[in-house]
This record gives sequence, structure tokens and C-alpha cells, in this order.
Amino acid sequence: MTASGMLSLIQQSHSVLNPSSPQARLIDRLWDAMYLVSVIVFLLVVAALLWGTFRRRGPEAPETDPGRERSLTTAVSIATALTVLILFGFLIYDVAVGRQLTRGFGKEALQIRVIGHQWWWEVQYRDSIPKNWATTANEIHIPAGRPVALELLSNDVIHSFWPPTISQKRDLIPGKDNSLWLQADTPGVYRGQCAEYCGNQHAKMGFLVIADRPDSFASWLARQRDTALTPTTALTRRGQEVFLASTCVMCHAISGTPAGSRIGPDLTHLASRQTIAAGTLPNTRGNLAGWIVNPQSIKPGTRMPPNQLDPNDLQALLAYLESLK
Amino acid sequence: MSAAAAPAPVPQPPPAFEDRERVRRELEQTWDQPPGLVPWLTSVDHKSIAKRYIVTAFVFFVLAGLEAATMRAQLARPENNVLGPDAYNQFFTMHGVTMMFLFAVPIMEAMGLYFVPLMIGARNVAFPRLNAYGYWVYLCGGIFLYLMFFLNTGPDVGWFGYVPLSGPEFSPGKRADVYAQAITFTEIAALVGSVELIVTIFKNRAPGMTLNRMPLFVWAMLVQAFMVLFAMPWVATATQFLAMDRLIATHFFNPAEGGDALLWQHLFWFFGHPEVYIIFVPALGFVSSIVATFTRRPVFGYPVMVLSMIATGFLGFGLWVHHMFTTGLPQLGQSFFTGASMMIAIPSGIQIFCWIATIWAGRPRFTVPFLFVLGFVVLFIIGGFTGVMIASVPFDQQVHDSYFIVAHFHYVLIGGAVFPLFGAFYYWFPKVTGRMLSERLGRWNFWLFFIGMNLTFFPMHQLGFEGMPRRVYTYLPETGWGDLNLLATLGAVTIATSMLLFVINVVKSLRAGLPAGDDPWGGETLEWATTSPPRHYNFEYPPVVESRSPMWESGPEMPVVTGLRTDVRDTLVTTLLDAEPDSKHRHPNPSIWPLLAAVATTVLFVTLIFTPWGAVIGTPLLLLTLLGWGWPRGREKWEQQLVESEA
Amino acid sequence: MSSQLGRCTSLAGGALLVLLGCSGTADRPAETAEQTSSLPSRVPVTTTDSSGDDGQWIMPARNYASTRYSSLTQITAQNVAQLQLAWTFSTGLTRGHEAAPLVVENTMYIVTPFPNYLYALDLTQPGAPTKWTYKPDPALASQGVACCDLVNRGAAYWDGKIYFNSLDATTHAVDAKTGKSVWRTRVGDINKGESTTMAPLVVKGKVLVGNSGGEFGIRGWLTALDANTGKLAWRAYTTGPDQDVLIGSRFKPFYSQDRGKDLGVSTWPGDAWKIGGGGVWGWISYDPDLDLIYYGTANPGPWNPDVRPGDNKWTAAMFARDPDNGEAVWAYQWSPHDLFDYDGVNELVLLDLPIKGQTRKVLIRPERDGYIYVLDRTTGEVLSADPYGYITTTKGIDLKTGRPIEVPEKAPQTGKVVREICPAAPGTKDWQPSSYSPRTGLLYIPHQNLCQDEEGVEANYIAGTPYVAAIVKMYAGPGGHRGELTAWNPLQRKAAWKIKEKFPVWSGTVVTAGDVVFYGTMDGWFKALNARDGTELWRFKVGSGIVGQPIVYRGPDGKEYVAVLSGVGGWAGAVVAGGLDVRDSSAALGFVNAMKDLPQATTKGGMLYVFALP
Amino acid sequence: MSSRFRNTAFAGQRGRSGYGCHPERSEGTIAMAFNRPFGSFASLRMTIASLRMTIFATTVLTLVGCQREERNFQGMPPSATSTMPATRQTGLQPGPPVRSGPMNGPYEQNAYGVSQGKTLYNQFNCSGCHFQGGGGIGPPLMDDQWVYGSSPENIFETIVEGRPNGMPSFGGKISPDQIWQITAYVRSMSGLLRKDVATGRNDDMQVRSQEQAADKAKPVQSVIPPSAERQ
Repeated sequence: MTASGMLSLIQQSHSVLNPSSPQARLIDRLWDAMYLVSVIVFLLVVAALLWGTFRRRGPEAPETDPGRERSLTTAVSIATALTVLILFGFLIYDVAVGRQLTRGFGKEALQIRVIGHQWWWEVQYRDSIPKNWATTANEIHIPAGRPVALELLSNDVIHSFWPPTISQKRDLIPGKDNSLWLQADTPGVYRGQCAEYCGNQHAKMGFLVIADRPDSFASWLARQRDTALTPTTALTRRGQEVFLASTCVMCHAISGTPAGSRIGPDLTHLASRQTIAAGTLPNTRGNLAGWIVNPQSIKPGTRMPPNQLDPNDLQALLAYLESLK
Repeated sequence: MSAAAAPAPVPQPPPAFEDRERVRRELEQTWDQPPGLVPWLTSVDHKSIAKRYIVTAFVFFVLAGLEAATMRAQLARPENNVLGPDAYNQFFTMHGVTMMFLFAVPIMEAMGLYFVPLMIGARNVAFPRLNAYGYWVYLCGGIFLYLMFFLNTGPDVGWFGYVPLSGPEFSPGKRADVYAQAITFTEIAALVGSVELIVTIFKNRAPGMTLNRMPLFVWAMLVQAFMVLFAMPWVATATQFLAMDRLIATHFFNPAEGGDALLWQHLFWFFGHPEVYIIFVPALGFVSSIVATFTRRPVFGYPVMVLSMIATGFLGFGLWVHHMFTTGLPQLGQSFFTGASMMIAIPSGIQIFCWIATIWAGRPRFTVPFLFVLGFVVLFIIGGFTGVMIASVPFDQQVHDSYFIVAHFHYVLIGGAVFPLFGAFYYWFPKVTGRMLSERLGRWNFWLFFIGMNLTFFPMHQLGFEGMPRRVYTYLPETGWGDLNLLATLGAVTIATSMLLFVINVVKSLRAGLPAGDDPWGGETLEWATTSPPRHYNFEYPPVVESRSPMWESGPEMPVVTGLRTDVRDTLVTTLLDAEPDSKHRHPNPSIWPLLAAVATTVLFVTLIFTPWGAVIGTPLLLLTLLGWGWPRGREKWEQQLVESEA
Repeated sequence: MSSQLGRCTSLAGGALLVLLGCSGTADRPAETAEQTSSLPSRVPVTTTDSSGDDGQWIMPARNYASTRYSSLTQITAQNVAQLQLAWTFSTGLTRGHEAAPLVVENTMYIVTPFPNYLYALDLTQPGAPTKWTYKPDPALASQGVACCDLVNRGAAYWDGKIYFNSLDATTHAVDAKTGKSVWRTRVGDINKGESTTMAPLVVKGKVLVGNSGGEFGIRGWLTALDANTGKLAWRAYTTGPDQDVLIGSRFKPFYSQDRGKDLGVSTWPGDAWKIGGGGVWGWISYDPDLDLIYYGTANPGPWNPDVRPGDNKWTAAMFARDPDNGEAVWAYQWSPHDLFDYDGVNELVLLDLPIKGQTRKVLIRPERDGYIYVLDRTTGEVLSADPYGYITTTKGIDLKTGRPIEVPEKAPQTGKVVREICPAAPGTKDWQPSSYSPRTGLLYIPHQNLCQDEEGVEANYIAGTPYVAAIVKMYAGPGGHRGELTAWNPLQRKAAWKIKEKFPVWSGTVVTAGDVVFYGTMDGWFKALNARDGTELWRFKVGSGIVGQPIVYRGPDGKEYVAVLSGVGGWAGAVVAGGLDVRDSSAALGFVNAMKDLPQATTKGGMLYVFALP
Repeated sequence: MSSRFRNTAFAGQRGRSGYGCHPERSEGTIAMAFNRPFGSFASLRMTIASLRMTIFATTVLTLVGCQREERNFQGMPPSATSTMPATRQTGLQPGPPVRSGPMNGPYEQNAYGVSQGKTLYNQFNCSGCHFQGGGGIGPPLMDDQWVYGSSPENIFETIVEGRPNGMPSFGGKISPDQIWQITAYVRSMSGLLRKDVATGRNDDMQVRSQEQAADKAKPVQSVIPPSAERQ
């Protein structure tokens, strides 16, 4: 998928009102109902206000007239009773939706752990066999149509996970294990963003939820479980050397190499991702180069330092990183 | 302050004109506040202090507005470069902190401090020196905050200051300490103000003003003052915990050592939600006053209105968790808070119905204050509805911390509080200054504000739905949020224009506004019974109240209390429920000590941020000023005379 | 020779004899392991006495069965009170002296802490002057990858050569007579965090060496070098595919969870097994009858368990292997998915014990997790596991599955302090070896009584730097004393007696046929106890705290000597040896917090003390 | 590939992200504020004198505040350290000498830099050997003993080049800017920085008193470096 194609897809699918999952649809319906009722009541109240203000008045004295006061009392009481009724209706509807949202989906759900960092998302696919664990970042692939249980954690500050099209949000709070159910109806790319203020780059802490067809998800996951491809060309070999000898290795992991730091995103399958810099830039060679050389111009305050590499080394590094399918 | 065991004064018919002239001369002399810097600094007149409060708060309102405008400029288009993340974070934090702590709460209390004594026929608030202290502390706190802001030490953790982001690990430097301590300043000022108001309302009402004859505005201030009293200590606790975590390494909010990051949120919102009502309830009082005056009839359903406000006050404490619906708390508990959050819509609804009923039954005059009330109803209903929506757990989990929320609470706070406040400005400006504001500019002011407000905040609902989170310094072009943001920025420009018109209006009117006279609108309540502006002693004789609408029912010929001395500063104390005259109180003289104590308080708070030795320096200093404040000064002249006369 | 002894011969002959009644009287000599091996034929017996002991000390554990039992009888419980200082020798170094001296052919060999000098002292001369000194010149940088002070646990003698490791992952063979290097082999890479601190063991002409560095993200291994050439004979990794672990057709672990293909890979996430730790830095025992070597593997890395789900085989485990080709015969994992740095490297004492009416060939292991395990050393079955210290981390060992019954709330978590983890990371007992007396039937276990608080933190593997990812703070366990010496009766499965010590008992013990137990304390007391009831008989204050292994030997003059190195250090003594700052509770992996008063109790030093009766 | 993104990526530096806190500007503001007539000439002179003092005091205050709070995201221009031999995969061998550049200790007055240094100190495993300053594998950093010197330049050099007794070299592995941040943090451990610049506790187990409460140690040259044990 081309970068621009992907982005236009995101654009369409980045809305609460364009739901693409059972959960989001429930909430969307709840909104529809509340919206409708609210608009009606709003119009009624404003109409009453305008009528009360501009109605033609007789010559009667402003003094309180007991009969009129009584009818006013009746009117106010009716309005109050209606308010209570509407609110009660809302309450019942809310609780019903809430219960449906927190309903468990059983064992068939895929388990994914999402860890919020300043300012990116670590994504771990868990499995009963530890060997099959896979780690990626900022892009959560899920099989379309299958429930997914997300375990949401943070070890620094509070973040909030929110892909509006397919799910409500849930905070990632240090010291608290949160979870969330997710399901996407159709394959597609759903963008989300951190919704809890988390510091300098809160604004660019995006992520993608990518719903795949079940079979392509399975093959994707199988690939993610593998260690990184060994460089085959002289250029990529040189790139790996550059990676392991420069600042990269202090923060990033590439499985199958001595790079094993978890400060930044795991780059084992970097080239298989659509974006870099936490959903901020399409994963192209140019963007990658710009990001490596001067990340602070793209995300001021991000934890990645600027790197001045020899042009040949940079090209080798880019070639290596692009080979990490 | 000493109480005199004098015989309780008795209501009398209004004295003869000659008597009044003499009394006025004597009172003038006794209560005089000569011009000059020192009398200004030592003043204990509630009107002077409240005026300063209002002007100061308005200055902060303008500053916070400028911050908002800068933020809107940054967000006008994607990837804009007006502010970087670091500056933006300080700006939005300063905007929130200023609006909430330096503008909204102080100005609402200040309106109460100005008008409550006038409306209840008192000469001053109950503790005038404390009142002065409260203002000075507030001023110092505000100056401190902005000084730090200009020193690049402005808070950048949001007005909600969530830990761990505001904690010692993730907020290096002194910015979060400034946040915590600035709040402490304003807490003290707010608590002082609430104590003033409660005691004044309970003990200084004019004879005959039983609780059920109290103006709705006074009721609103009473409810607000109690809310302040019960809400503010929580945030003070939270910020002190935060300061201790940051400065002396306690672990209140450190989950690793057994603290809890959510504890902050509970404490903060247990204050933070009532805070909204602390701002909103006085506005209800403004609206009731304005509606009554401009429909020429008392507000419909007085008991229901009072009960609604009290109910709001109570319920306001029961729904803090609806700010925390996305933190993963148990569903059942959340449903409880959904219920509570929806319930609070009922008293608000009742009040709106009552006002509509009042308008319907009355004969509205389309003055600027009344326009602001109409604007208030429309905007507040929108904010109220979105409020009911976000009380719903599932829906809130979608829109929480998105621009939908930004839209919601600006509708509630601007629509629900700032519109009534501007109405109140236009309504009471003649009383405070003796001059009318221009109605023509006022209408421009209103319509630009109304249109700008909707232009700015209505699109934000949609932005929230489209997934735009709050507190972002920028956004990517691909998100498609650019157009609506540009619209919102244009709205902000409109609001700024309307504010400029207001300032022009005020300046022009101060110079050359129409003279107002004592009662330009034909008001219902006692503040219109005295001169515009009121003298330092407010009333020559404390009035005696016989109904809820003293100005309409008794008119200028209302009975008064005589027997208060004119050669000394005598005030009348009445009983709590029925406002029977109880005793006379000696009103304190002007004093420099409140100012000195406030400065000492500032020294204590500010130095504590930088060193624990601050306590060693600041505490004795503060104690010293309090000692000076309370130092017995021997027998006063009037006591001396009393002793002599008895001898 | 061994054939003559017939059925009564065994590894721990004494135990067997006592138990089977073959040796009802004291005049029958107790047989020790080396007499059954090929070694004694090459070691001239210089003197003989009624005990039949040659009076030498040729390996730190005294014998292949690791009993650390001397059958010399000159010093007895009755006369030990008259023990006197005979002579001393200063090593000139001040790091932790954990090594056992060796005595072979009237020469004492001492290997020092880094920079790992090997001294040969001539016992035939008065005052035992230095015959020669061998300086291996280890890489200075290796100091940066030694987790717990720059220690060395001793050398081994075989066939005229002294074998020992220098810290920089190099094994040295030195001619015992001349002090000239015979060969040196670089066995590991310090840039990967590997170092060597263990004492090698020579079995059937192979020098067995393992690596340290479970705190540096190493991949553990045990290596056999040809004793004559230093060429690599085989290497058995602790983690990885079966091929690397040398698991083949002979591999028959007792428990089902240990069966399966490539468990050293599949019980790790991704390729974490490559940096999963499991060093082999402890003790090796050898059973010549079964022709199996036994050794334990160290903790998995990093300490923070969150990043390495699964059983993490074969870390914190033990192997029985064929010494000829290293092939694994069985394995058992003490702590699957180890949570607390419970290295499984402690000594394995090989005994033959009557259990439920039949004599079983067992190995007995006071394990770090606080249990004394008795395993059938032919099959790997856990026969019993009994606590010998205060334990909160587990509720016992399930003998059906061989797995510990874990207490979930004590499992360390990332970002959360878990308190009262007992025993602490050094375990109820660390490397400091026990001794076993066939006369009393008791195992003398020097150990500690420590608990800890732990918080897991983000784990970042950066080659050559530590890979621990945990903040730890240790403190004394219940009772407030930090050290204990337990005399354990393996038949009754309970302690016969216990001595409490202020500081951890970080020295080894040695027990003699005179029924005296020797050990040292970290505040510098060298003590003799009555082996039967634990009463203290004698004590001597040495210059610096003792963390070494005492030995007993017969001098050329026929007298019985007791020797021990003083010189505080090691993990427990790092606060003194490394000059650490006690204001940081997490220093030295949290051990400093438990040892804040050690700098007041002792100072750095490095001195050999030799005692004898007057 | 969208061309817009390429532009973004290679766009020039966007300037400082902070809104800037330039003392000159504050000065100007104050001067303007005082630019009104002040009555008599004598009092004007006095006013100017006091104005000067005010400006001076404000400038100092501004400098102190600004420097402490500055968030310098852009960092210093990366120095020439990138020409490291690419074969060096771990740093246990001493690295080539690196000139520390013209800026020595740029984060000594900067709370944000020190705090970043603390984070990096822990994440880059400095804490693995030196723990929270008490030492273990490496020497303590919170005491007054300095084997290789306590000045920012010394510490920078120690980190970049490594030291023979086990201190790895991190030159080329950590950007100079980050090394300076770590340097500042290391110095704060023994109270060598101002208390209002040093960090508070972390959200972790507390194992030592927070750096901002550290007593200022008077650095002394350690008499016995660990290597002295080697003859």
C-alpha cells in the first residue's frame, strides 16, 4: 500500500462516528440516541425561552397572579418530570451498553500487551510458548473479526490508548494493569493516538491498528516471530556494523544481533511497518534518513538524539534497516 | 475584634432628613479612607478589596485569554510553528491554571464579597482584615505564578497536574513545584473568602432578612462558599503531597513503593469537579438577580431555586469519578457515578425552567445584562447536554480527553459562568462606579462574544469525534483536522474582538458614562438602596427587611435600625436563622498587617520550593506578622468613653 | 587398588561404611573418592598414618564427592583449644580471597583474587617461603565484567600441573614444580560479559571450566579442555538447541517437563536464550562409578523475570554428564523461570544414603532457594527437599513434578517493589561450600539469613554492561542475624544444631576426623566447633574478614595443619573490598544494604593463616 | 512516497522548541516599563541607578531560572565522534580519545539536562555497575573519592574513552550531548550541582536519598585507584 493511500484510508477511518467494530458501533448508536433526544429537547427549551421572551403580552400587571403561578408550577413540574424520565432512560441505556462493552470474549481472544512509553507504543504478542512471543512497535496487527484482548501497561507516565474507529479509550497507568477488548469488523488501517497528556510529544504519539484477513495475519505474525534477516549484501552488512557500533544499539533491539536494548522501539522487522516515529511519518527511505539524522526537528523533545553519520554509513544503515522485513 | 454587650438596636421608621444628614457626616468621618498609598494598602473596606479582586482577576482573564489565543494560533493549521511543544505545554497549563484558580474562583468570590454585604444590608464583611489578607495572598500567588512563567518556569503539567508526569521523575526543575505552590496560594485566598462569606451571610444580615428572605444571589454565594470550604482542602492536600513527593522524596504517588498514581486523580477531582460548580453556582445567582430585575418580578419558585442550588452543592461532590472513566475502575462503581452525574442535571434543569417561567410571566427588558442571560441559557443547555452525554461511561470512554470535552466544558464554563458574569458586569457596573456602560457597545460585545464562542467551540465537538486528543501542540495534516481548527481560531479572534470592545466600553464609561443614580434598573435587592458607588459604610442605617424583594415591596421608605454609633465603626450582628438583632460589633480599623502577613506567607511558600530552609525562614516571619496582627492595642477610644460614661 | 576394596568402596565411603555396618570400628580407614579414581596412582603419598589419609589437598572440594572432609586426626575436639598460629603469608592483594589453598607434595599453592597470582609456597622450609609466583596478567578490563568482586575460588592439581582460571575467561595450566606456564586457553570473551571465577575440576584428563556472568547477559557453558594440551574437548551450553546443550539420545531426565526437543530454545522468548545467562561458576562433583559429572547452572538473565517468560531452560538447573564427551544424561531444574537470582551452582555432595530401607546413590544439595535437596544421582529424581532457612518465596517442593510451589505475590514485577523476599538473591546459601563428616553423618552448611525487597526495571541489553534490570535491597532475615552455620542430618532430614552469626557465613567449612569443624566469619574470626554439638572450642582473630575455604593438611613434619585465607570481599564483602558507599542501599546488587556495618567490623586484607597444635 | 513527507524529514531545524527565554528581551521589557517620566532630575538619576540594579538582579534571576528550565531539544551539533570504527561492538576496549569540544559541562545548570542524564544513566546500564551511586562493580559515584577526576571534562572523558580497569568506552555509542547530560547527573550524585538543578526521587524503589538532598562533597583524588593493586 502506498503511503498516500494509507493515509487517505486513515483519514476516513479516524472517527468515532464511523465505527468499524462492535464496541464502537454500540457507542455510536448510544450517541445517536442521545444526540437525537438532546437536539429535540434543546429546540423545545430554546423555543420555550424565545416564546416566553417575545410573546405578546397583555396589559396585565406583573404582579403575581395565583392562577398563573399555578399553571407555571404545573409546567415546570412537567418539564422536570420529563427531564428525570429522559435522564433515567439515558442511564438504563448507558448501563446496558457498558455491560456489553465489558463482557468477556472468552479464551479464543488473541492476547496482546501494549506498553506505553514516552512517546511510542510497545506491542507484545504473547503465546503459551514463550518462543512464539513477538515484539513490535506502534502498529498493532489484529485479525479482522476476531476479538482481541489488550493488556495495557505503562512504566513511565499515564498514556491513553484510543483508536476511535474501533474502540473506546483506556488509560495505561503505571502500577495498574488495565485491559480492553477490541475487534475490527473489516480489514483496514485504523489510526489512533495517545489521549492522555504525557509530555512533550504527546501530540505525536500515534499508532495504527491494522486489521488483517485472518490468513495474512497469521503469516504476518509468523514473520514477526522470526529473528531479523541476516544481511546478505556488503552494503547491508556494513549497515549492520554501523548499527551495532553507533548510538542505535544503545536504545534499539534487533533480534538475532547483539542489539537488545528496549529503550526505543524494537526494529527487528522495521521494514514491515507502514510508519515510523510512532505513527508520524510513512516508512520511506527519505523519512527514515531524516528521522535518523535529526529526529528533534520532527518531534522536538523526543528521546532519540540527532545522529551525524558519514553519508556512506547512513546509506548502508538505511539499506540495512530497509532490509529488515 | 471585640463584641460590645450593648443592648440590641431596634428597628425604627426612617429618621428625619436632618438626622440623616448629620449621621452621614459623622459616618463619613468615622469610616473615611483618605487618598494615598498607605490607606490604599491598609484598606479593609470590602468594596475596595473586592474591586481590586475583580480588576486583578480580569487582568488574569485577559492574560489567560492571550495564552488561549496564542494556542489557537498554533493550532490554526497542522504542523504550525508558533509554539513548540515545550512552550505550548506551558501555555495550555497556564491558561487552565489561570482561568480556574486566578480568574474564575476569585472573581466569583469577589462578586460575592462586593455585593453580599450590600444585599444583606451590612456595613462590611465579617472579618475585614482577613479579607484583605486573602486578596494580598491571591495577588502574591498570581504575581509569583506569572513571574515564574516569564522565567521559563511556568507549569507545564496541565492544570490537572497528573502524576507521575508532574512527579519528581518526569517533571524536572521547578515548574511543577510552582504549579503546586501557586495552587496553595489561591487555595488560601479562596478558603479565606469562603469563610468571610459564610460568616457574613450568617451573622451580618439586616434585621428581618430571615433565611427564606435572602436574595437568591446570596444563597448562591452561600452554597458556593460551603463548596469551597469542603472542596479546596482536597486539592491543597493533593498539591502538598505532590510537593512532598518532589521535594522531600515521599512516596504518595509512587506506585513502585506502594503509592498510587490514581490517588492524585481521586483527590484532584474530588476538588476539581466541585470546582466547576464553585464557578457555576454564583453565576446562577447573577442570572437570578438579572432575570428578576429585567422581568420586573421575583424569580419564579424561590424555594425550588434555593433547594436546587443546595442540591447542586451536594451532588457536586458525588461525581468526581466521571473524570476517571477511562482509568479502568470497576464498572458497577462507574454506573453509580453515571447516575450521580445525570442527577445533577435535574436541579440545573429546574432552575432553567424556573427562569423561563419567570421570563414568560414577567415583562422582559432587552438590556445587555438580559441578553447575556439569554445567551447563557442557550449555551449552557448545549454544555449541559454534552455533560449528560459524557456522564455515560461508554460514550465518555470514546470522547474523554478529546476536543469534545474541550468543547463541552467551555460551553459550561463560558456559557454557564462567563456569560452571566458579563451580564453581571453590565448589571452592577453602575452600582460600583456610578456610571452606566454603553448599551450599544454592550450589544456588540454580546453578539461578537456569542458568535465567537460558538465559532470557536462548536467545531471542537466534531474534532473530538474525529479523534483529536486534547493538549496536543500540533497535529498531522493527514488527520484532516485542519479546517475545523482554523474555524475555531477565527472564532477565537472574534472573542478577542468582543473582549476588546468590552474593555473600550469600560474605559469610555469610566470617563464619560451616563451617571447612573442609585437605582438605574429598578432592582429588587438592597444594594440599590444605597448610593452609587456606595459609601465606605454602605448604609447610614442598616435597613430592616420585610420581604424577599425589599426594594419593590418597601421602597425607599423602608424601616431602618438606629442606635449604632456614628463616631466609631459600629456594625450590627444578627441571629443566624431569623436575623434578629443580636449585638453590636466593633469593626476593625485599617491595618498594614494583612499585607505584611501575606508577604510573609509568600516568602514561606516560595522559599519552600527551593529549600527546606524555607520553613525555617518563612515560618517565624509569618508568625511574627500574625503576632503583630493580633497584638492587643490597649483600650480603644470608644471603650474608654463607655467606661467614662458609666463612671 | 580400588578393586580390592570390593563392594565397600564408594564415593563417600565413610558414609556407606557407617551405614552398612562395614565399618563398625574406627580402625577401618574411611575411603574417599580420589582413591577410586585414577588420580591417587599419580600422587605420591608422602606420609601415611592410621587414617590412611595422604594429608594432601589437591582440589578445593578435597575429593570428587565434595565432602571437604579430612580424615586427619591429630587435631581433635579435645585439643583444638591449644591451636596456635604457625605461620602466615601475605598475598599483597585486598580483594575477596575466596580460594582454597592446595597442598600437594609439600607445596602449598594459592591463587589470589584478580590479578590472579598463583603462589607456590615451600612447606618444607621454615616459614614456607615462596618457591615461585606465576602472574597470568589478565586483561584489566575484565574487572568490569565481574559481578561480585574480583574473586577466584581456587585451583586444581592434576598430574604435575596446577590448573586455574584468571578473571578474563582464561584457563591456565602451570607446571607445579617450576611455575612455568604449560598452556593457557582463552575460553570466553570478556566483551560478551564472560569471566571465570570458578575453581576448575580435572576429571579423566579433562579440565572442566565454566563461565560466570549471569548478570551480563552471557550464554552459560561448561567446557572441557584437554588437561595436557589445553585444547577444547567439548563445550556444553546451558541454553540453546539440544545440539549445543549436548543433549542426545542418552538424555533421560526424570521429570516430564524436562523432556522435549530444544527446550533450551522454546522456553525462551525470541532469541533471549542467547543472552540468557546460566553460567557455570560453581562446583562440580564426579562419580567415578557412574562415570558422571554433576554441576549446576546459574541464574537466567536478566533478573527481572518479566522479559523472559517460560521455564528458561537450562538455567538454575543441574546436569549429569558424561565427562568424556559432555553428553547429558539427565538434568533437573531447581528453579524453572527463576525469579530471584537463585543460581543453581552450589556444591553437590555425593553420598550413599539408606532411604526407605534401601541404599540410594544420592547427591545432596543445600540449594539457594532454601531447601536441602536429596536427588538420586543416577536418575535425577528428587527424593526429598527440606527447608533449612526462612523461606517466603515458595511453599515447598512438589516431589511429584520436582517443581517448587511458588508464592505468586512474591514474584518480582516491573515497576513494583515486592517486599520480604526470603531468601534474598544470594539465597539461603551461596557458593560457600559445606562439608560432610561420615563420622557424625552431618553436613556442615555455612549460609546466610537474608531477605530482600526487589523491583524489576526496564531491561536493556547492552553488550559488555550488566543485564540485571532489578533494584534490590537486602536486609537480615527473621532474628536479625545475617549468618548461620547449620549442621544438617540428611537421614533425619532436620538440623542437628545451628550457630547464628552476625554477618553471613561467607567462608566454606571443613570438618576433620577429629570431629572439629572449621570456618571463618566476615568480621575476622576463625573458629573451631565441636562437630557433634556445635559448641565453640577455639577462635582466632585474623587480619581481615574471612570469605575463603579452610583446608586441613599434613605438613612434611607430620603435623596436622589448618590453613585459611583471610581477606574480606566477594559479593557479601564488596562493601569493604570495593570501598562502596553504604548510603546507596542498592549498591553491589543490594547486598550493601545488609552489610552497612561491615566496614566498621573489618578492613581490607589478604593473608594466609596456618595453624597447628604446639 | 509523498513528497511532503520528504520535505518534512529534511526540513531545516525548526529552531528551539522552547519559546525562548532571552534575558535581553526581559531587560528590554523592563526598561520600557520604566521609561516614563519620573519627576525631578535627581530622583531620575536615583531611579536610573536603582533601575540598573533591578535590571541586573532581574537578569541574574532570569538567567538562573531560564538556564535551569531550558529544554534544549535540539542538543548540540553532533560532534565528529561519528567516525568511530564500526567494528567495535562493545566498549570494553578503551576507545579513541575524543575531544570534548568547546562546551564543557553545558548541563551543569540545567535541571532538564540533569534529569535526562539520570534517565540515561539508568537506561544505559551505568547503574548496572555503579548502582545508584554506591558502586559495586564500578566505584561509588556519590562519595568524595574520584579516581579519574571530578570535573565535567574528566567525567566526559571517562565515559567517552573508558578507563582501563573495566570502565567501557561509550564514545560513538552515546551522543556527546547525552554524555554531557549523564556527566551532569553523575556530578549531582555527590552534590556538586546546585540543589534546585539536581533531581528528585524516581518512581522506583527508594535506595538512596534524592540527589537534590545530597550534601556537597569536596572532591578528593582517590589515593588508591583499583588498578594500584596491580604491581
